[in-house]
This record gives sequence, C-alpha cells and structure tokens, in this order.
Amino acid sequence: MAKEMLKGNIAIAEAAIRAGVEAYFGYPITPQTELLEHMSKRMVELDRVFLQAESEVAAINMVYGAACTGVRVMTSSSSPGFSLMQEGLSYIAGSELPCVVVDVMRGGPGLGNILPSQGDYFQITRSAGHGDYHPIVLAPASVQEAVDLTALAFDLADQYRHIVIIAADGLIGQMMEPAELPPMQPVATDRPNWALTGAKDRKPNSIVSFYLKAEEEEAFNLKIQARLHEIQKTEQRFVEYYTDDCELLVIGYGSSGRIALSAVQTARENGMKVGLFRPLTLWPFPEKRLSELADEVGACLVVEMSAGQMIEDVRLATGGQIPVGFYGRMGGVIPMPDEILQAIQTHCRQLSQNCEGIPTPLERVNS
Amino acid sequence: MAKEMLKGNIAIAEAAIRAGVEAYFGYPITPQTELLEHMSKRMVELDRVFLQAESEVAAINMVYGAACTGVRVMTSSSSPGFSLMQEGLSYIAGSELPCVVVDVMRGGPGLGNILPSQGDYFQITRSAGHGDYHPIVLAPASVQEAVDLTALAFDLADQYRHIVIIAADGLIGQMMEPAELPPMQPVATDRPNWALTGAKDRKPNSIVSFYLKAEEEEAFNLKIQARLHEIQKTEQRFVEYYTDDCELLVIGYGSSGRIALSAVQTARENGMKVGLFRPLTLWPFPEKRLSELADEVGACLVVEMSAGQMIEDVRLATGGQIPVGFYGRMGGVIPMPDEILQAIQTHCRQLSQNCEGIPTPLERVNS
Amino acid sequence: MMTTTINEASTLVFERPDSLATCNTNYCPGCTHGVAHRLLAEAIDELGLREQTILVSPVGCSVFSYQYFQTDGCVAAHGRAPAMATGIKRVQPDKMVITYQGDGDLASIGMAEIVHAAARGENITTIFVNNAIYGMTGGQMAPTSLPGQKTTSSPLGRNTIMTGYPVRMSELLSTLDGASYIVRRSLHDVANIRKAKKAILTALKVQMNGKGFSMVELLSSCPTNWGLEPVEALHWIETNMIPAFPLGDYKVNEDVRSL
Amino acid sequence: MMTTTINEASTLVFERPDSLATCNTNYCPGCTHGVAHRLLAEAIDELGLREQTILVSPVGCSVFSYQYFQTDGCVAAHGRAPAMATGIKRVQPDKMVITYQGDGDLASIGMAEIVHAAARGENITTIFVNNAIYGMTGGQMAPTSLPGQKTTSSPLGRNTIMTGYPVRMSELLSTLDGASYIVRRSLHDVANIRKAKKAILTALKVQMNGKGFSMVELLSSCPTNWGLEPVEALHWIETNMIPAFPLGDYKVNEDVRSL
Amino acid sequence: MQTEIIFAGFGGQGIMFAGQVLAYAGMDAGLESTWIPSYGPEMRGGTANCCVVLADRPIGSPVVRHPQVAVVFNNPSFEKYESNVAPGGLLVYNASLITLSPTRDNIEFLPIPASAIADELGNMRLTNMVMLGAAITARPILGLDDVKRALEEHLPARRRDLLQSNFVALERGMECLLNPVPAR
Amino acid sequence: MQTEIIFAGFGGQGIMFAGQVLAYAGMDAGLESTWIPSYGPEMRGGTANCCVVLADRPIGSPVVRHPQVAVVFNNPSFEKYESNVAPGGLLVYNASLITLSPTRDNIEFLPIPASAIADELGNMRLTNMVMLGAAITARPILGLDDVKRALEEHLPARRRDLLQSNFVALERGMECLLNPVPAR
Amino acid sequence: MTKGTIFIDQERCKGCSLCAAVCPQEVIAMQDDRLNHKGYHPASLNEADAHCTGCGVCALICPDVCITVYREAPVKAARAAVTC
Amino acid sequence: MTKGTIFIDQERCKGCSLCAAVCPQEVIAMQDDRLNHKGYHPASLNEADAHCTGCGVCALICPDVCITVYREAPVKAARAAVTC
Ligand SMILES: Cc1ncc(C[n+]2csc(CCOP(=O)(O)OP(=O)(O)O)c2C)c(N)n1
Ligand SMILES: Cc1ncc(C[n+]2csc(CCOP(=O)(O)OP(=O)(O)O)c2C)c(N)n1
Ligand code: SF4
Ligand code: SF4
Ligand code: SF4
Ligand code: SF4
Ligand code: SF4
Ligand code: SF4
Ligand SMILES: [Mg+2]
Ligand SMILES: [Mg+2]
Repeated sequence: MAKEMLKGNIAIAEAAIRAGVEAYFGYPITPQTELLEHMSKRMVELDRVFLQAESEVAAINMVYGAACTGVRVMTSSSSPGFSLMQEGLSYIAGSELPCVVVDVMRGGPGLGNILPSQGDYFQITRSAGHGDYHPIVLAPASVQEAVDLTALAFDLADQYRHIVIIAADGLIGQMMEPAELPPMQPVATDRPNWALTGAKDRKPNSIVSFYLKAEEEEAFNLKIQARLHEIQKTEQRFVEYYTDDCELLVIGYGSSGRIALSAVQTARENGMKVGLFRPLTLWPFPEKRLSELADEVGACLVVEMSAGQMIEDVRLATGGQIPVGFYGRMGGVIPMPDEILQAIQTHCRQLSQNCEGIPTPLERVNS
Repeated sequence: MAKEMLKGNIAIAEAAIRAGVEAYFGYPITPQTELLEHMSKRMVELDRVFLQAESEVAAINMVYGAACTGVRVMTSSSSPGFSLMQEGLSYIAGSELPCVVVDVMRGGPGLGNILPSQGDYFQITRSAGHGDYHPIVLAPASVQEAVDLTALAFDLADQYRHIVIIAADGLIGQMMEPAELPPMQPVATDRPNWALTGAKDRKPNSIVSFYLKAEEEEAFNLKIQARLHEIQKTEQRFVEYYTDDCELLVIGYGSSGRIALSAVQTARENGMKVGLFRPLTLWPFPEKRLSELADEVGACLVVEMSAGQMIEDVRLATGGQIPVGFYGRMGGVIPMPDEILQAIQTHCRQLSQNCEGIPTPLERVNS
Repeated sequence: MMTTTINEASTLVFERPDSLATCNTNYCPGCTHGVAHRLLAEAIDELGLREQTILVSPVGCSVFSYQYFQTDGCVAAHGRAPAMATGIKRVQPDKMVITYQGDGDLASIGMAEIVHAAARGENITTIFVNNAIYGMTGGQMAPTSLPGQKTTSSPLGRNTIMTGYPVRMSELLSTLDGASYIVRRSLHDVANIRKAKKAILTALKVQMNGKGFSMVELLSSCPTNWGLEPVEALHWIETNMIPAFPLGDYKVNEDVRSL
Repeated sequence: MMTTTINEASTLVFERPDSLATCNTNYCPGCTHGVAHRLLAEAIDELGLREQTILVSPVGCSVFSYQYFQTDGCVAAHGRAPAMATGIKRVQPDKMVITYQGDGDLASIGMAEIVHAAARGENITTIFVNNAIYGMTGGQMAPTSLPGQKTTSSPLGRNTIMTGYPVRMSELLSTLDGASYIVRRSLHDVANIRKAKKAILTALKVQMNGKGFSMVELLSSCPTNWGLEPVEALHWIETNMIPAFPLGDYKVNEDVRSL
Repeated sequence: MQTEIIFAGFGGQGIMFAGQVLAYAGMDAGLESTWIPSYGPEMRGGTANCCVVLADRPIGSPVVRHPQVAVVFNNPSFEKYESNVAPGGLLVYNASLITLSPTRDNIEFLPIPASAIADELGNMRLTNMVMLGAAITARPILGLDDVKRALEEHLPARRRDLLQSNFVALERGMECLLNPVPAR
Repeated sequence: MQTEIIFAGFGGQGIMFAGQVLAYAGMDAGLESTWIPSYGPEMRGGTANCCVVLADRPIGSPVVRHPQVAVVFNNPSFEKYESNVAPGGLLVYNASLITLSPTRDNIEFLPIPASAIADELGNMRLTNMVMLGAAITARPILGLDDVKRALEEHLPARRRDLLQSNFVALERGMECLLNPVPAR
Repeated sequence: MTKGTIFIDQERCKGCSLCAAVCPQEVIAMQDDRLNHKGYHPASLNEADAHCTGCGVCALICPDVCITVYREAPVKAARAAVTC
Repeated sequence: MTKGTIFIDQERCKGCSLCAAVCPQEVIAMQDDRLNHKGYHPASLNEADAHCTGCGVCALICPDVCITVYREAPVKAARAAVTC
C-alpha cells in the first residue's frame, strides 16, 4: 500500500483494526480522542464492537471482560484516564489476559494540560496497578512506527497472554506524517481453550485474579515472574544511530528520541562523536545492548519530556560505569533540537575535561 | 502514657487522631478495615469528620476537597483500593496539598488475597498517579513505629504541602503489640492563607492542578522538583543494626525488615558478620547512608515481600559497587527468619568465594 | 443409607440442580446467598442455559460463586461486574451473561457501572443480593443499610443526617429507558422464595429474547453481621427490610410482559 | 462614550453582577454556559454569599469557571466534583459549596459521585449544565445525547440499540430520599432564563438552610459541536431537548417549599 | 527465649480472647509480646485462630509456621496443627469435642476435657480459659498469677462479672495436669 | 534543507486545510513532511494554527518555535507570530483583515489582500489558497504544480467542485508577488 | 395426606435450623448432641413419627441445598408441587 | 412606552447575535463590516431610531454579559423589571 499522510492517533486505530482487533472500549480524552473517534466510525462499518464507556474505569473493565473471551481487544486514553485504569490493569495482569492499551501521554500531574509529555514512564513501566508485574511497553517515535508497533503489540499480547501498552504522547498522537498501513488481517475465528465461551462439551472455565491461599498466590506470582523473565530475555528492542564510534551516547524514546536524532545529526555534522540509542521497548528495557555500549562510550545523555524517569533504567543498565547526564523538559514543553544540541555540547566539553561535572537530573531540572 | 497492646490499624488511626486529623474519608477493605472502623467510632465521639465514601475514588477526592480547606485529612486503603486512588493522588500533588494516605498492602496483582505483601512499592514510591512527582513514603516495622511515623506523616505533609503515604502491610495492620500513644494534640484552628475558606476580606483563592500553557506547567513542575530535591536532601530516614563491622548488609523495610532482624541476630550469634539496614523513608530512599555503607561491606542482600522492587533503589544507591542479592516471598507468604538466615548463609559463603555467583532477583524468585 | 428411608412407591421430587456445583459453599449458616444460588441454578437448568452461561461474580461474600456453578465464570473488580459483563456480552451476544452482585458492590462502588449498563439497555441479567450490609469485610454500613442500623462503621446506628437514607436501586434504575425488567423480591420465606424463582426465570428470558437489561433484587440475610440467629434474620428481613425496600415490579416493559 | 447615549433621567437597570469576574470567558459565541454563569453570579450576589462561597469547577468547557467568579474555587477531577465538594463542606459546614458540572462530567464518569452525594443528602448545590454532548473534547456522545444525534463518536447518529437512551438525571436523582430540591430548567429563551434564575436562588436557599442536596439542571446550548448558529441552537434546545428532558420540578421536599 | 503459641478452633469459642489474655500477660510480665489473628481464607468458614509470640528480645515475625505450642479446640484445628507443631512441642486439645487421636510421636499431647469442665462450671464460654490454664501449666510460659492479673486488667467491662469464674476455669485447667487423660 | 511554515488565523478560515495541502504536496514531491495542529489553550478561543515542516531528511520535531515562514490571517496571529519568525524569515499576512503594521526589520513582510481577492473570486473560503499561493511563490518551498496535484488528489470529495476555483485562487496568490503591496 | 420423606446430607448441613423452623409437620430436629465434621449440629428427620408429607418446603429454604425430597405420588404432580 | 438605551461592550462581544434576535424593538444590529479585536462582528444598538425601551431582554440572553441597560424610569420599578 502507498504512503498516506496519517495522524498518529488515527494510524494507531487503523493499524489495530488491520491487526484484527475485535472490540474497542474507550472514553474521550485529549490528545487521544481521534483514536476513539476513528474507532467509532470504522468498527461499526466493519461490524465489530465499539463502545464508548461511561469512564476509563468502566472501559478497562469492559476490556477485561472482552479479553476473557479470547478476542483481540483494546482501549486508549491519556494520562489522567490511564491513572484510572490502574486497578483494572492489575486485575487483567492477575488473570493472565492479553490486551492492548494506548496511553497518549499529556502534561501532568493532575489535570495538567493536553500537551505532549512523557511523565507516565514510571506508572506505565513500573506499576500499572498494585502487585508484582510489568506490562510490555512499546514506544513509537513516528507515525510509521506507531503503525508497526501496534501490530506487534497484539502479537506480543497474545503470545505472552500479557498486557501490552503503547506509550505515545501528544506529539505522536496529533501529528500527521507519511506512513504505510499494513494490509487487513482476517479476524481470528477460533478461541483459546481458556476463554469463557460457555461450558459446552467441556469442563467450566473460570478466570480470576485471586488465590486466597498464600502458597497458591505465590505460585501464581512465580509463574508470572517466569514469564516476565522470558520476555526480558527475548523482547528487548531498540534502534541505534552512529553508535560505532561515539563518545557521547544520547538516549531518548518516542518523541524525545526522535527530536534528539536531529540534534545528534547536527552534532555529527559538526564533527562531534555522538550517537543515539532509542529504546523501542520501555519494558523490557533494552539493558543488554545498553550495557555493552556503556563499555564503549564515555558518557551518556538522557533526553526525556519529564523530570527524569527512564534515566533510572539507564543508570541501572549502565551500573555506574559511566556518568549519566540529563536534559528534560516538562509540562508540555517540547525539547527543541537546538536545546538538545547545546546539552550535547556541554556534555562533550565536560567529557574532554572530567565527567564529574555533569549535573544530576534534579540539579539539571532545577537549574 | 503506659504501653498497651494495640493492633496496628487501630494504632495508626488513634495516632492520627492525636496528631489532630480533622477529617477521615475511607472505604472498607481488608486488611485495613479496623482503621476505618476505629475512625467511625472515635471521630464521631470527638465531633470531627468521619465519612465512609462510596468508593476509594470518591474517598481520595473527598480528601482532595478537605485538603483544600487546610485541615489535616487522611484516608486509608489496601492495594486494590490504593490503585483506584491514583488519579486523585496525582491531582492532589498537582495542587500542592498536604494529606496522609495509608496503604496496608496485601497480596496481588488483581484481587489477589488479603495477606501481607509489599507488592505496591513501585506504585507508591514511583508513581502515585501520572506525572512527575514522588510522595513521601514512610514504612513502619512495628506498631510503635506505626504510631510514631503517623505523627511524623502529618508534620511532613504540612511542612512540604505534599502527600505522605504510610506504607504498611497486613502484618503491621493486623498484629497487636505493646505500644505507647502520644498525648492528644489540639486541633489546629488557624487555616493557611491559601486555603479555600471563602473570599472574605481578601482576594479569591483558587486551587487547581492545571496550567494550560506549557511554560506555566513546566514552571510549576520545576517548583515541585525543587521541593522534592529539598526533601531528598533533608528527609532520608533509616535504622541500622550491627553495621559497624559487617561484611554482608541485609536490607529490608517494614515487616520484612523486622523479620530480617531476627535472622541477622541469629547470624551474629553464629559469628557471621552481618548487619541490617532498614529504610524508614522509602521515598526519599536513604541512598546517602546506603552508598557510604556500600564502601564498607562486601555485598548486600535485599529482603522483600515482593518479586524485588526496592532492590532497584538499592542498586541505584550502591551503583554497582557491590553485588546485590535478593530473597523475596510473594502473594502473602511471609519470609520466615530461618529462611532469611539460610539466604544470609548462602551469601556469606559466596562472599568468601566469588560474588558473581549471587543469583539475580528474577533467577532467585524463579528458582 | 438413603434407600432405607425410601419405599418403593416414592419418587424423587426435589434434588440439587445440575448447574449447582457439589462443593460446599463458604457462606455462614443460614445465609440466604445459598438460596439465591440455588434459585439461579434451577432457572439456568430449567431454561437449558448451562452450556452458554457466563457468570460474573463480584467481590463480596459471593466472590466464590463462580466455583459454585457448573458454568463458565469470572470474578470482576469490586463493583465493576456490569462493565465486565458488557465486555463479555458485546463480543458474544449469543451467550447468557449474568452478574451476581452484593449491595456494597452494586449500590456503592459499582453505582456508575450498573446505572450505565441499565441505561444502555445492555442485554445482561443482574442478580442483586441486597443484605443491607458489607458482609465479606465484616459488617460495615452499606448505602442500603437501614436508618439506625448498627454496623461496624456506624457503631451508633446509621445516622441519616450524616449518611443519608437507604438507596433503593430498583426504584432508581427504573427511571432508565434502557432497563426492561426490574423487580424486587425477598428470600425470607418459602412463598417469597417461589416468587423470586419466577422473577429470575423471567429475567433470564428477557436476555434470551434480546430485550435488554434485567435485574432481580433479592432481599437477603446476613445473620453473622446482623448478629442474629438465621431464623431471626429472616424475620428481620420481613419486619425491617421490606418496609424500606418494598417488594414488587418496578419496571416491566410491554414486550417483556408476554415472556 | 457611554454617557453620550444616556440622558439625565436614565437609571442603570441592568449590569454585570459583582460575583462575576470581568475577564472574558473562553466560551464559544452564543454558548449558554455564559448565561448559566451570570445567573449563578446574580443569585450569589442577591443572597450576599460571595464571601462564603466555594465553587467546585468540573473538567469540561467550564473548567475555567473558577476564574470567572469572584469567589474561592477549585477544579475537581473529571466527574468527582460532588466528592470534592463533600470534602470541603464536611469540614466547613458554614460555607456555601457549589458544584458546576457538565453532562459528561456529572452523568457519565461522575454518576456514582452525584448519586451518592444526593443519597447522603449532602448539603451542597449542583448546577448541572446539560448540553447533550461533550463540549470540551470536541463533541463526542454523552449519556444525555438524543437518539439519532450525530456526534464525533456516534457519526451515524446515536444508535439506541447499541448505546441506549438519554439518561435523565433529574428523574433519576429524584428517587433518592436525600435529595431535597431537584428541578430542570432551560436557557433557550428569556422567559425560561428567568425561571432558571429563580430555581438557582431556591437551590442556594436550600443549602443556606441546611436542607440537604439541591440541583438545578439547565438545558444549555453547544452551537459549536451541534454545528448550529447560536440562534438555531436555542431553537434546537426547545424543539429537540425539551421533549426528551421535560422541564419541571422533580423533587421539592415539604420543608423546601416554604423557602 | 521465645515461645510461640497458636490457639485454634471455631469462631465463638473465645479463641481470639484467650490469645489476647496471654499476650497481655506477657506484656505485663515485661516480655516482648505479639498477637496476630489468622485472617486468611478461613475467615468465612467459621474457624478462627491466632498466634501469640512471647520473647525476651524483639520479636521478628508474629506469625510462625511451626509453633512450640498449639491449643486446639476442634477436629479441623487438631488436624491442621498436629502436623505444624515443632518437634518436641506441645499440642493441648479439647478432648470433649475432638474425636481424632494423635498420630505423631515427636510431640507431646495434652487432652483436656475443657468443654465438659466449662459445662460443669455452668458456662460453655469458659472453655477457652480452661484450655489456657492447662497450656500455661504444661509449659512454663507464664505464671497463673500473670494471666489472672492480665484478665483482671483487660477483661472488657461488660464481662467483668465473669472475672471470678474465669479464674476458676483457669485453675481447673491447671488441675487437669495433675491427673491427665492418657493420650490415646 | 528544512523549511518550517506556520499557518495561523481564526477557525473556519481554512488554516488547517492549507497546511495539510502543503504537507501532502511535500510528501508527493518526495520530501519528508509533517503537519501538526496547535491544540493548546487556544482551542476554545476560536483561533487555529498548524505547523508544517518539509525536509530532505528525517524531521526531528514537527513543532518549531521559530518558523522560517508564517502565514497569518488575522491580527492576533500577526501579533503572535511576527515575533516568532526566525531572523531572515518571511511573514505572509492577509492585508484585507490585518490592521497592524510590521515592527521588525530583520524579516520580510508580504501583505496579501487575500480576503479581498477571495471575495472577488466569489468565495471567502478561498482566502487560504490565495495565501498559500503567495507563500510558496515568495519562498521556493514547492512548485505551484506540486500543490495543485496535492489539491487534486486530496481535496475531499464534497469539495471537488471547488477544485478549479482553488487553482485560480492559488494563481491569484502567486500573482500578488509580481506587484506586491509595499510593507507599511 | 401424601406420605413423603427427606434425606439430609448431614455433612453438608450447617445447622442453621431454617428447615426445622419451616417444616409444617415439625418433623425436623437439630441434633444438639452431635457435631458434624464441619463442626455444626446437623438437622435430621425425626424418623420415628412418619408425618413427613414430602411437601419440600424444608428443601426450598435450605441455603446449603442439603435436602432431597421424596414423595409417594406420581412424578408430574410431585415435581409441580416442589419445584418453585 | 418607557424609553431606554443599552451600552454594548463591543470588545467583549462575540457576535453571537442572540441579543439582536430577541430584541422586541429590533434595534440591535450586527456590524458585519467590522471585526473587533477578538475577530468577531460585534452587535450594536441602532442609535438612529430611539425605540429601545430598556426592557433588558437582550441583556438577559447575552452569554457574555456585554450589555448594560439604562431606562428612564424610577429605579425600583426598573430593577424589578430586568433582574430575573
Ligand atoms: C477496590 C476494592 N475496595 C474494597 C474492597 C473490599 N471489599 C471486598 S467485598 C466488599 C463489600 C462486600 O459487600 P457486598 O457487596 O454487600 O457483598 P456481601 O459480602 O454483603 O454479599 C468490600 C468493600 C475490594 N475488594 N476492592
Ligand atoms: C479522567 C478523565 N477522562 C477524560 C477527560 C477528558 N475530558 C475533559 S472534559 C470531558 C467531557 C466534557 O463534557 P461535559 O462534561 O458535558 O462538559 P461540556 O464541555 O459539555 O460543558 C472529557 C471527557 C479528563 N479530563 N479526565
Ligand atoms: S457474612 Fe453475611 S453475607 Fe457473608 S456469608 Fe456470612 S452471612 Fe452471608
Ligand atoms: S464547545 Fe460547546 S459547550 Fe463548549 S464552549 Fe463551545 S459551545 Fe460552549
Ligand atoms: S418435606 Fe415437608 S414435611 Fe417433610 S420434612 Fe420437609 S418440610 Fe417437613
Ligand atoms: S436448612 Fe439446610 S443447612 Fe440449615 S439446618 Fe436444615 S439442612 Fe441444615
Ligand atoms: S433593552 Fe430591550 S429594546 Fe432595548 S435593545 Fe435591549 S432588548 Fe431591545
Ligand atoms: S448577545 Fe452579547 S455576545 Fe452575543 S452578540 Fe449580543 S452582545 Fe454580542
Ligand atoms: Mg451486602
Ligand atoms: Mg456537555
């Protein structure tokens, strides 16, 4: 299919439809709303399930129900709405069900504003609700990547019977960019054997997220942990640029990774040995490759649209080997290539002198 | 006052009352319910505000409202209910309001069970809702400590106009233990100048959590970050045992820290050079002292009632200097002193050989 | 041993319904949750629905109910059964989806979800077991608790000035056009148990015929948290609950009457 | 320039109420949110309540309303204004606490909070601006949208089979004993605007006298998302909304009539 | 020194109270003392049990897997805890209700006709004190007087009238050890 | 090479569409191309604007603080963007509506009587195409044909009938540069 | 009067005594002297007097569905009577 | 018929024309030829014919409270008339 100018929100919706999503439940919230609106049109056309829920709490629990039947199901929201889904997400994880959730992040905390942000990183990667688990998290940096990762999201969700979250932001959601959509996949007709389809010619199935006996709950948790371990081993994804001979490694995901690339390119043109590492999976965080790179580079600079959240994963992955600098903007302010370039220059300078001079994230944001 | 046998949940409630809490809003959930029940009796006796909300969502938003008036206000719940409070917490943080929230953690994810757990560490310390902030988190390991930290919680909340979360668990909440309650504090009568008390003889006050202009939202976020920075500098709290000459440092908070102490004591009796580091503040995490200790000890062993969450803070604080082992139980299983002792022995053995042998947390839980 | 008590001419006139699992329930002695279960199981059997039924259990004393029925089942988050049921029903309109909910679950935390399921005319059936208290968590006040009722969170009795009056869900939901069949019944004696059974049969038929949202509210006992003997508890329903929650048909759409 | 048009004998007979801030609003041309604001401000002035009023704004087009009133104010999380107002009122019973909410806010995500505030007889006043759509987010369907109404999330018109029928909040809340004063008015013409003003005055008096929960539902226009000129939009209220949302007094307790 | 005692039986048999009295007595005697109910899945089932730990240094876990002493009031509890008691430990059981017989040989069994005695004393609700009296006598956990004092100070007002009969029950429990029922 | 163009004016003036046409034209001409609306606080206020970036290599940020070209349709937008345009940049403005006069001297100003021309053409909704025609002529962003082709391929069906008049509008905009109105 | 009998699963019985309370013939008694394995005093049919009519109301009120009812009567009539 | 007049804050006006639509005297016109700073065509009183009665209904419907009304009449009566 040819490329078309597609708005990120709509691209994700259409990509989900082509990946065979059978049910969508959501609630309007800027800057995500076009996704829901596209679903309201297309899902009805295709005679699939679209329902505007009364709230995000209801939406995620409708997703929970639909997921129990073994179909591909999805919801989408933005930061405050995502916060309301925390309990439901934990239940879905506790029931080993596949589903895809899109968070088009906006400025926070609180009502904040409707502008692009990456302030939900912790909430998405660490704790989508209470209890021990991590959802799989995919972070697109372009409309095309949003399309591609949406298809991947459904496959991973089914493969691991796990939640997959697409961590986008207002920039990816609102911009139009040329992208190519995949062909329409047929909707799967068979249902997994664990699905709630009525106990016909088989024992009753039940799907619950509780084990009142401690030993059973622990056994279940160990099972989940084993699965997460497996995912960590096999699903770390990332893109790297100019990393073969770089002294400073810039690290950013999604929009900030994309913008950082411009800065890195300019830096290269000015002869600075700078590379870019852009995680595609935020969980599992691509720590293997990053720790390898840490042996090769002198320092890294994390760029986020937040006060510094992914930076913790970077520090864990690089394990104190190299100094980790930070450049972050918050509350809907988008870090511009020239600002990032400046940060790169400062760090390169400090590299040539002593690394210790690099300010800690908090100092950085406060300065 | 003399010591009495007090149940953790009730001790926290009574301590809050004596700290001058003027309003309590909550919703029943095991293993926290006695706290709410005690409030339903005592707050009414004292002619203060008690209200059983229709849900945790309502409860946290009632807290939000009461906090706007500048009074000391509190709610309490357990893991699933705490998940439902995420949006409200983010709004409260975004409005710079003081309040105290108790999470008596239970087994998860999902409905899980009602037994003790520490599986909410990430959710509590990293992301009580969307956006960039951390609540102050206090972790009591005994009923007496629960009493003392509850009083502290209200003071810190007022001092920093920030959320303070008491991270307890079913063990602390349900057990009875001798403890001494502080004398009754008088309820503060004056209201802060920012409070919503009616615009009489002054300009109208407003309390909101949004700044539609990116620059304003960023400015606000920087203000919050500056405050968090201040808190990180001044409020790191912890207790340490046998750390003057130890080779293996055990690290645990709350119940697991308390139980670990028994194991450490036995280890000492068997001549092993083992110490215990027990964080009282989970955020800010007592990284300063821990990184000092990291220079002195050969390795550390993190004990949690989870798959390993605080261990990330330990690894960040010790910055790869020393191997970090892990012993965790999940889903309501309580790690017993003898098990921890075993883990200590294994690690000491490995210390005397090579440290690399220490299994990673995930390997550990999976084995 | 059975046979000893039965002579040749005897015929079996009452036994456990097939849809009811054989395991013991976790309910307290005399708790009429058990009666509600049996009635629902009988109705499912009589309509031959066992193999196409999906039961959505709540969080509450009936959290285990999914185990007590020989049907597919799941447990919703507290109060969200109607949303979960909606998700199940929308992708499988040919299945029978039933939520079983307590009063704390449905009338307190789950208010928005039940109102909107009814407003949408969601084609599901709700069995609403109203015992005027939070049973599972140890007897706290529910929105349905009666004025003056002593509970562990209203130790001096429910104070209407501070906490208002009992929420009457059947009346409330009857204001919604999407609701097709909303009735209240009681489980306090055999005559009423018979009526309750008929209502459950009708509610299921409403769903079978795609007529929209149906709910049967059942006044039920909680001897444990009411602090009464099982027999006294049944009297308490009759003398205290029924006046506050009048029995009757609150909404029966035209096209449902025929069923 | 004013003076030129006014001769000596003239007296000022209408001006901006004091409680209304002088800044411009962010509302679209012809949006009757502005009228609702003015009426509320006038009522606050006439009852001399400005200095003791705390306004709880919603998330919706009226999210800025706290700026438009010369009173203390805050913005609740979407749908939670009644809970936030409850928190404020319980610790300051002597203050006037008013929530201002849209239909998406109050009737969709905030259903549980408004129902329970009413059930508790919470002594607060709610101004419920029903424009049958989600204005701020760009015109999606609300629970109050009319059958067949085209919105950005019901592009073919609201399908009652899939999404049910409009939720009538005044009727629904009137089933609750805790609710003292529940009326529906319209802002589509001057006569009705006058009636709306009277209702708002009464509602505030209910709170002043500690009589419990009061709500005035106002049928309001959204020219922008209805795709109509402001004048047409007022006609649309009259011809389409009023039949679906009949104007009238739905609950007026005995002890309120006297006010 | 640390002693762990589990009390287990049906709800309504005064299990929780017996444990609390012991815990109070421990505190008053200057020991570290913890009490924790088991509030697991059993909750609804009608069985109740609690765990008391007394020690002369800070108590790590108030919960124990293998208590030194188990005081059990009914068959299900007998089954559950016979296997849990630590080797060399003690199982005190209510011989009036418990029909099962001991199977382990590495722990001590102490059958007490507690319900019978309580019945004799005219109040079945005294069963728990009879059992407690026996337990503290069989193992020198605390002196009878410590327990009596605890009762005196902590018995809820509405139960005050029962103080004396509680004392008697404790004593009768103690006396059982003079002529124990042989373990079958 | 990277060019950033901002279109700004009142809602209903075809701002968004003008930007999209340019973005489409860029894509069809084989350039990297992004379009993003400003959806900030203004949303309700009635003003609308969008940003188009065209480049020959991957575009980092679709949002820019200092565009090279600003195409503004009304006074508020003139005020806002005059100061934002990058030094050496261009400000194309609708002289028929905009009463303000330029204040900066390090950018180029191009006043276009766009509304007047559209009025002449008998359809005010063509204003945006007049402005676009002028913009692409003043700066060699893309050829007129690229833009025409984009219009042809992407003009929504319901607007098809307007295709020719859109073309004319583009041309009229272009012609303005032959005899520009002197910047006051 | 039709003659009938019931069978009570005494291990399932929780001794709530509702059946005894509703039996019109008053032929159900609680066994206060014996506990079942679950620890309850189960109900039992007073076999001595054979006044049980098989009316089934005990079964209809039993929350734990412990009771099976038999009746000396043609099946159809019988079912009709007890099924509710 | 009482004589009155109104003052319209034209910079506040959003040109919704509701006032013009409701004026019984039809003395309010929209200025299609001019935009205010906010970009709207403001309403204005047709000063030419002085038929404004000061009835105030324009003010009562104006969503942006742009209109102040004056009337040649004793204050009390006047207020009573317009305040709603
Ligand atoms: C989010 C959340 N909040 C609270 C609880 C605790 N909880 C479990 S059941 C229940 C109420 C049960 O009462 P009801 O719904 O009336 O059912 P019943 O036990 O009376 O049959 C509560 C509050 C929970 N599990 N999850
Ligand atoms: C939790 C959450 N979900 C969704 C939103 C997005 N949102 C903002 S306003 C609104 C609805 C506004 O509609 P209504 O309440 O009818 O007010 P109106 O704008 O029509 O006056 C929504 C869905 C949000 N801010 N927070
Ligand atoms: S607590 Fe009440 S509702 Fe729950 S099982 Fe026992 S009696 Fe039934
Ligand atoms: S969008 Fe609708 S409701 Fe919102 S301000 Fe505009 S007209 Fe009013
Ligand atoms: S069947 Fe009827 S008569 Fe026989 S025991 Fe039961 S209730 Fe009594
Ligand atoms: S009703 Fe059932 S459970 Fe109750 S006593 Fe009779 S047989 Fe036993
Ligand atoms: S006051 Fe009355 S007459 Fe005068 S302009 Fe207004 S509406 Fe017309
Ligand atoms: S009603 Fe008000 S805003 Fe509308 S046109 Fe008249 S004066 Fe202007
Ligand atoms: Mg209940
Ligand atoms: Mg609306």
